[in-house]
Amino acid sequence: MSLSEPARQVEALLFLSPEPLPVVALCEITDASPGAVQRALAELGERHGPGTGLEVAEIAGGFTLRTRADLAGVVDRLRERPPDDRVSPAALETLAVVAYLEPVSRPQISRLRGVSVDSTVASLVERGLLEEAGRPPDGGAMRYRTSRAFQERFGLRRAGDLPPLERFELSGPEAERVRLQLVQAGHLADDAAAPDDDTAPQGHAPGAPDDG
Amino acid sequence: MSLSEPARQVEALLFLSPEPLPVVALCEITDASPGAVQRALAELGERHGPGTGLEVAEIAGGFTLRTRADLAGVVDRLRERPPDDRVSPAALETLAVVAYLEPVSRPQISRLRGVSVDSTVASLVERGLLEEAGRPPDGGAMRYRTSRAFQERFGLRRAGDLPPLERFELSGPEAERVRLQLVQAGHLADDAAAPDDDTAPQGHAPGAPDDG
Amino acid sequence: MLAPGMPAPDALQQPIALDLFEGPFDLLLTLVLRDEVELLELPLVEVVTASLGENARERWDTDTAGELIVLLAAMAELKARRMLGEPGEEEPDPDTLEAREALAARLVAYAPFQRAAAWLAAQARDHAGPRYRRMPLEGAAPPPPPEEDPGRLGEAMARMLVAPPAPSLTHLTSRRVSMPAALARLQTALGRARAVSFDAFTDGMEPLEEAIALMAALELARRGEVTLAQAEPFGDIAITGSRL
Repeated sequence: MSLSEPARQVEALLFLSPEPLPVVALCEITDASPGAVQRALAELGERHGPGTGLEVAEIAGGFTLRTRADLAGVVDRLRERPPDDRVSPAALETLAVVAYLEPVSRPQISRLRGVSVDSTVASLVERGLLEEAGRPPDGGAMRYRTSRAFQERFGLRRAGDLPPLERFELSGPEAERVRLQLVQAGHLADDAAAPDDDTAPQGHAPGAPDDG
Repeated sequence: MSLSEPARQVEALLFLSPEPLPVVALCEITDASPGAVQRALAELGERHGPGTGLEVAEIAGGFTLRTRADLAGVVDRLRERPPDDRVSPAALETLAVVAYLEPVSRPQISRLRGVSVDSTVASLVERGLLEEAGRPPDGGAMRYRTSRAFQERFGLRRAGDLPPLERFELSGPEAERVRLQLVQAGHLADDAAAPDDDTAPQGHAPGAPDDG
Repeated sequence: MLAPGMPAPDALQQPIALDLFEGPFDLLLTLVLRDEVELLELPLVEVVTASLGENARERWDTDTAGELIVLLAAMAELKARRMLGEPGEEEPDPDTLEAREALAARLVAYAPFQRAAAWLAAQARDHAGPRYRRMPLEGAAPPPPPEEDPGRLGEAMARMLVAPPAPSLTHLTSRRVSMPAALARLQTALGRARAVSFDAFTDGMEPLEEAIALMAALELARRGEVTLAQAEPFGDIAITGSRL
């Protein structure tokens, strides 16, 4: 089946437009006369007939392409599919850091994760898994905590109801603060941790990349 | 034109779904066999041919309906398109490395490219072309993979829908040319790209700066 | 360093901002080889200072230090040859050959990805036209997402608390290398004598310092403060002050 050029254009426009398009808008966009647009719409009405899955409808002062009413059942099943709302690795790590250290700021999360977390945190707030927890009394960056929706999703009885951690190998002043915080919150045993002083890992040959 | 019932259903689903639908999802929703879904897709491919405004495409892990390429000019008048966000050569090379080696960490990419990729990767994540793929089970650097938006943008049917890398390897003579180029860059051989030769006022006499 | 994922700061990874070119060093070298950036117009001193910088010691690990030295040396050699305009028919010394081979091997190994990038660019052009209808499904809210296992949180956290394997720093020289200092030293030497022999000037220097000294000489030549003369390829370079 071949459509006229204006009909092809109108079809693409009806397909993409989030709202019904009045004839006058179609004329403007396609540079066609009202008559030509009307003919295009007629062509499309014929193309998207009852034997197909779609139809051209005139609603709310404009034209639109939509699925046919008798296909509502199958469309509902599409809607009922569990949304693609999996927790990505990035989201999971960010959630873990916040859950264990809350309240915690984005820069703090970033330092621990080693990557920027701005967009991850923003999207987790949007999804309702994190929420703002105010700024520290002395000012500074906004801190975040996990939400009730987060606890429900992960089956936690309350904030801080988390699996205990066993190893803590990071070193440095910032790491020490993190370690103390984990110990105080009861997530990490006090003796689980202290990184092996200066006998640090020796066995790494120079030039041997290690993250392969 | 009349479609089979499965084709009508698949058409409605492809029209409505905000993301490409894999055959297995189409089977689940329509309660049809993979064969029936494939036949439905073939019917739809015929119905939405070059003479129409739409096409059925296999992209980014599934099937979708989209407008035909030649109508981009018209349909972009409908929506303000974001200013062309071109992918720089450095970003393209980084994307190529990730696409072939995913999941892959920033240090691994850096080592291969011989240059920093931190800011490039960060901006590609920001633009949604790369996404985090988690850390290896034993810890280590965050790894990255290409996103669905990447596959869409580059017309890939799914992750890894790439020509074999061997196809891009340099042939023996080409590799030899790289070596020769290095040699020639140092020696001002006659046929090498001698910068300004004897036409330049001072030639390349030592001590003759060309930009003060 | 705290996070295992925190990338080791890498001298090679520092973007270098130059008038001519903004990008990482290696890419710069590649461009020069492709004749897209004129080697003679590149102030090497800027490349070097931008690469090594003042915090060179903190930035370096063994791998990158090695790579950087090889690349800087190769680049210095290329530039020197262009500036000196030597025909250089003779066989270069083994070290140079080795560095060159290493560089060539790297470029060859990386070439497939550059070609793949070109393929991707073509794909993007071919697929620039279609537009997708990305409208959220209307109607009743979807059912709640599936429940997650809380154990995953512990695992994710644990992975971040594992110490990254520490790179050995034993091969790193603790000597600081400063381009400005090298320039100053050379200028001082030229203040005492009209001409300086490069070999004499660099006697007893480490290879890296020698490379820096060569770049300092090239930089002064670029500024017009000295002239360089080399009787034969890889022979001694006479550095002569051009001020009165």
